[in-house]
Amino acid sequence: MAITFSAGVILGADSRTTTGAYIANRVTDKLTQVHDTIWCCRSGSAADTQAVADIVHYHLGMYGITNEEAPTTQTAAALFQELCYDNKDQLSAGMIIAGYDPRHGGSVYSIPLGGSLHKQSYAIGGSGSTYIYGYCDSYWKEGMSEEEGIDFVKGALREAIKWDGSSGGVIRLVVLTNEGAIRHLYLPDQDYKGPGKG
Amino acid sequence: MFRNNYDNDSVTFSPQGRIFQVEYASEAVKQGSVVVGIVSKTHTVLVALKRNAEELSSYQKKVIGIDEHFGIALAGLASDARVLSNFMKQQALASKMTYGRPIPLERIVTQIGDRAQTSTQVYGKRPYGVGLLIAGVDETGPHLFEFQPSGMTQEMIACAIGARSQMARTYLERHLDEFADASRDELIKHGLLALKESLSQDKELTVDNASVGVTGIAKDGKRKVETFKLYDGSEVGPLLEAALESAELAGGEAREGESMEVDS
Amino acid sequence: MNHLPQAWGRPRDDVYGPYDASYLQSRLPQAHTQSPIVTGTSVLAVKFKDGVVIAADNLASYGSLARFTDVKRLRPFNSKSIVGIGGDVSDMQYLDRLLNSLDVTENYSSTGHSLNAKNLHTYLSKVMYKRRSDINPLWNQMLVAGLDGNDEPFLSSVDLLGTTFSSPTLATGFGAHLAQPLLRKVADDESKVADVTRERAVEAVKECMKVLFYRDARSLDRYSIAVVTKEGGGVEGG
Amino acid sequence: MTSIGTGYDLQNSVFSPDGRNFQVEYAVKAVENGGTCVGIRCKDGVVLAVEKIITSKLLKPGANKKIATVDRNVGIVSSGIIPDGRHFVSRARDEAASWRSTYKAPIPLAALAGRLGGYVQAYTLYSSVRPFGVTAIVGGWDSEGELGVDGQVGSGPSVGTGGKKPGAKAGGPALYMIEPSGSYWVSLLITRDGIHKTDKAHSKGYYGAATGKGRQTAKSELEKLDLASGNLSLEAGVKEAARIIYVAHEDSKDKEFELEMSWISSMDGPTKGRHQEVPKDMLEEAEKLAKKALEGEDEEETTAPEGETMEE
Repeated sequence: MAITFSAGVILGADSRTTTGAYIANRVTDKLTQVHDTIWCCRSGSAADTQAVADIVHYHLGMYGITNEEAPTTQTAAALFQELCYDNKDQLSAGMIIAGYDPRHGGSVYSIPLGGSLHKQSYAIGGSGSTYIYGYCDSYWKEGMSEEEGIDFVKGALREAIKWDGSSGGVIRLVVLTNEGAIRHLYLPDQDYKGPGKG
Repeated sequence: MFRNNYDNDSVTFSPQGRIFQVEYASEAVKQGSVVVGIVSKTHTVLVALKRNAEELSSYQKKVIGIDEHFGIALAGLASDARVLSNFMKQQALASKMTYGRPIPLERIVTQIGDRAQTSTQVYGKRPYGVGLLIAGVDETGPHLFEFQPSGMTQEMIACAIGARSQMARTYLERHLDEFADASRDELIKHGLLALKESLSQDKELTVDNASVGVTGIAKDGKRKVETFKLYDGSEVGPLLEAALESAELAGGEAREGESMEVDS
Repeated sequence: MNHLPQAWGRPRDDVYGPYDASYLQSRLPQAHTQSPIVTGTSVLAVKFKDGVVIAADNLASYGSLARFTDVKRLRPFNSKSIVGIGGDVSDMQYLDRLLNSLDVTENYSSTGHSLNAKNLHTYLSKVMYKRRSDINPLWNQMLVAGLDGNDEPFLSSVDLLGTTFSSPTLATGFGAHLAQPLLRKVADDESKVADVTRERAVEAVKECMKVLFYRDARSLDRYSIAVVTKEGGGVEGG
Repeated sequence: MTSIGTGYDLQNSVFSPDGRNFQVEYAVKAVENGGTCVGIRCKDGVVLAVEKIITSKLLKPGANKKIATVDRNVGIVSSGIIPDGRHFVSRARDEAASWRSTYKAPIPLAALAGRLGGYVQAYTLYSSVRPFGVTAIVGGWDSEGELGVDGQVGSGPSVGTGGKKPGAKAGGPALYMIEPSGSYWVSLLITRDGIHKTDKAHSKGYYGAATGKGRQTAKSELEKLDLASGNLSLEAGVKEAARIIYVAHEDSKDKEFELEMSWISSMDGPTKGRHQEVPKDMLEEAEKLAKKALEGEDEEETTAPEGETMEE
């Protein structure tokens, strides 16, 4: 999932990857960087989403070099959308794109299965998301502080992990602001309270 | 053998920044028999002088209807004009097919202009050796365009191209102010008279060598455009008569005047 | 032994019987089987004496999940027409971009040519038919509302097969079953359109949107409504 | 013209022993005879103006536009071989469309100028083509607001996006001039914006640009405007552009001409970020002022010598 807050965006994800009922990886990193302050949350086929993110990562790098200007979140969203839409028959990829740029501030885009593009104030996706629609709708506030934002994301992900068999493991967050990207990690054996930043 | 070193192809500029091959292609237009076009607020006409290679051969086609709402007249290489007119026919049909609308004239003219430009910038191609007048009606009213081998296209009030066309242009410039409000018949008359100016001494306009194409805004409400009508052969007769009659009226006085002067 | 290259590496016929090669030819023409994933439901429209009223709700569903609730499905085109789109949202966005590029090319020259609603509908029907013929349809149903070349109200539909249909009142999706019969009470044939006022048309459409919200399980109570007349068109949220 | 007869000027893509590409220089000659074009980058928009010499009385007045629109926010005007100019515009439109299909947003002016410069330059590289016989002025407005993705739905947070850098500037007016060689920032009147960063993304190109027959006069007039201070408003720019075309026309006074002008303002200005023709009444007003300014100048000139004689 990803949310906008007063100073930018926060991305969050659990860390479970399954093949059927078997947990293939319990410490997966589903938050993928495609440019300095543009990241994405991947859900669906791990292979597909990694491939798509790799391609966008390449294009955004080229964009930054050739235009001598960092790409915006919108540019990234457009590239993701094009790939997901044109190859919808081959792909099983649900992506959330979140980024920060000085011009637009923090933005969140959601690209569900068919390859449509939705601008949102917060976005949730993946198997666990169905269990937290109610939670998110109830507790969502626009323009939250960083601390409130982190609590919201963590709270929502804890619910998803609790009720969804396909979600679990640790909680990873990325906070994107004018200061850059900062990762957070929250472990189940510390009751998702730490170690936090860094 | 060559006039200079810069005129072998259309990808070489002369030191003055000219492209001789394109200029030579314009000469081909001047070899063609004359065609005239005029536009009024409601109508547009094309008038052409047809030539036959020998006494018994048929006359070369000079005016071609492209779509219901427009046609062209050509001066220069007829086979080049055919390539362009086929292209225009395709584009006009494509517009009707995809949008259900007659193709805007400015657009079709731009398209052939762009096509012609390509062959002035690439080695191994030659410029088109034909000039065209494109006349028709669209959403924005009647229009007349001139197309040149360079790819240059211009919207005109009246225009004449081809052999000895300067005389026709002089006529057109002299009567320029009369065209806007001219009726359909008057416009045809002006076209034929302008054409007549460009004839060589031993020639006359006949039903065999004159062609007229007309289109305009339709008078009766429902249909907006008068279908492009080509007058050829015997159909030209009445138009020719009307034009020559009015010319005699005007011309007769002038001649009298001249002889008077001689007498005194 | 068979020396044909086609038989290389295959079991010998004389030992194992003729080789069944049917599976090699089993490739059909490339077909993009797809089905809509994120979808929008009905679009409604009614002609009245000076123009057309058109409406669609703001929901994009993901199966039965009401996934996105702020999706505008009425798309104005050059202030003379409005296209209402139902069906797959990703394809709707593709159409939106297509119309955007069409609008850009149409405005290269400022000499007064512009596509009216009828032209636009013809264009869209060709696009839709081309895509279905490529066995790669755009999974949408559209209503095109606006004015034709004579400034008369124009309303027509296109679907994913390129089928077109025209009527004084039109509705796509669930609305074709629920709303169309109600809308026909306003104007059941072309001759009645002249008697329909703008207010009457707007009221009828709003009433139908309410009925659809009650009875269509993929609908939402927030919708966009637009009126196109000679003076231009405007979309409002509702 | 020492080149003539040496043989190094007969083919494109050939260097002479002293490192010149004559065919490109000859293409420039074609430009130097064209109608004067002027572009001015004002603080809140861009003006383009062109002097159209009337070559025949039979031409339809007011038709035959020479300034073309690319995408919605860019205008191009060029001097030189007119059909070459149309080719250039057509390429610009393709580049803008191609950018849109990839990035789903309008092409930034700097990127467009870069791509067009590359395209024109490619026509100096091969013996199978000739260089473009045009110098084109490309002007436009890069949207200063937030840019969405074409086709996107949804609106994002109702309170607006968080963390926007206060005072962060984006977009604005931009003006470029592309010559037959493909170079597009080398100009006699290039004064780079010293306040902002001078990399490609922050470059807005020229403050003023002029090409065609009257370019020298036009350039010296442009220099008088002190465009670098960023004080000239778009409305005033329109009047200046008209005046400069009239002044530059003085050298070929015997020929009649038509003035064509277009402009692009900011998103909340008169054209809402779009490239449009300057409205008719405004154009006429600007022409009237231009003529008046010229008359004024003439009077000065005629009175001055008289004064001298008086003194004698």
